[in-house]
Amino acid sequence: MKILYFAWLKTKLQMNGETLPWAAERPDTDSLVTWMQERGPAFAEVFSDRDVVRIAVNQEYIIGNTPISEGDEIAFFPPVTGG
Amino acid sequence: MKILYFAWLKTKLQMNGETLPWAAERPDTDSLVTWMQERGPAFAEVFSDRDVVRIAVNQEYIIGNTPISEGDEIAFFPPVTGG
Amino acid sequence: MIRIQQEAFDTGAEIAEISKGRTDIGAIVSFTGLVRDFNDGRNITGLVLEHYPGMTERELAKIEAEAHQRWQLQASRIIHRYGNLALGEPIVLVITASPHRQDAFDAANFLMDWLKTKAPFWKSEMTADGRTVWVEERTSDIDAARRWQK
Amino acid sequence: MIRIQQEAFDTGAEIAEISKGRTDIGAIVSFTGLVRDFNDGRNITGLVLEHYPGMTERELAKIEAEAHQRWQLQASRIIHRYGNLALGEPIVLVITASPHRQDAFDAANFLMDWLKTKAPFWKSEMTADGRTVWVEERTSDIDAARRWQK
Repeated sequence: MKILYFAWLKTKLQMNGETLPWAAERPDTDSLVTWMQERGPAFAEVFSDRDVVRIAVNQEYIIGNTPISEGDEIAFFPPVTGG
Repeated sequence: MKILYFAWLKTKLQMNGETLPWAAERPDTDSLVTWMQERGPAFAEVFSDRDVVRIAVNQEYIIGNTPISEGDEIAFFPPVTGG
Repeated sequence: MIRIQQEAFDTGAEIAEISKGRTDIGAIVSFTGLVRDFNDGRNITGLVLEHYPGMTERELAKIEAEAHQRWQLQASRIIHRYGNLALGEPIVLVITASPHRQDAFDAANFLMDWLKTKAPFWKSEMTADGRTVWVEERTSDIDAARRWQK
Repeated sequence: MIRIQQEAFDTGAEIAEISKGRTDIGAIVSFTGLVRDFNDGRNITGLVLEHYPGMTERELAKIEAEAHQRWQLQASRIIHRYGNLALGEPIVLVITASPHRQDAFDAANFLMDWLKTKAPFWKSEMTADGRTVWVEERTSDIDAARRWQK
């Protein structure tokens, strides 16, 4: 799975993204976020407030828990501020 | 008094405007309109429907009857259609 | 700023001029009205716009001042043409500049609605069959202007 | 039409292009968003805009399609920049063309409101004291976008 981070998530995690293998312990976006929260201090901080982290799966916003599979592109980012 | 006609009033009356002396029998806009209505067939037609004739005195819209005096500029025109 | 003129104008040049050398403007909205070939079921070949010189300037100045009172505007521009206008040519231009996007949008919308019902311009259309038809007032324009009554 | 680009754009040229050679357009509304020197109480010296390539195009295309479904539009254009932007430079451009003025106004207003809350762009501001600050979401933008919910 391709993971992407944008804006201050990227700054705080000090990476644009990473490749993660699909794993049975994180079959959907909710479990992936929980896994992220337990990954270390920087991740814990970034993912501490679920309300400020938006998620897109394959470049589409998701609302609620969504299954993920190998080959998906999963992006985490704060509320958008363009325009 | 300077009298001005615009748009289809001008076309129907075949003039841009005229100069009328102030007269005691038409001391305000209402009496001026009544006087116009009795002036001949073209005027009678143009001023027959008071609702479609707008009046400006000295380049300001007037609502309701307004006194007029020598030196005033009185304009008659249909609802505006610019923009 | 108000301009009443016979010659065509360039929307882009007017927008560029309003923001030139400034870094305090956040939003610019422009409205350009054009002569179109079809109106109220008639094929049009051109327009003639008549106006009331003197009163036009006064009314547009009042409308512009009202917009500056209602919204936070840093600049505005109203340009309206008169005379003979060919198909596709611009008739009217309204530009508003503001630190806030909704102020710029609302003020431009308001300026057009008030201008449509208050500025002393009259359109006549040349129709495809060679007639000249005075354009009639639209109820929708009156309703649009009424929205802004306080 | 959608464009996402690093280089500046010319609002006037884009407006001219939309109506070029056409005589069926009655109204063109444009919105230009500019980098301004002051925001939320901070003095700004410039902006950096980050975006999500791929998703940005998809979201803007959806937003544009939605506008064409809701209003009678003959043409539209959305241009959004990314990268480093200097004070006074344009950030975003929305243009709508319609036979009817209110359709052009409403569609442009809608496009900006939805773009503000849906298009994956993130602004960071360079402040006068040398810091880089990620811009925070505005409640007013969320409320503005909510107006258009059916």
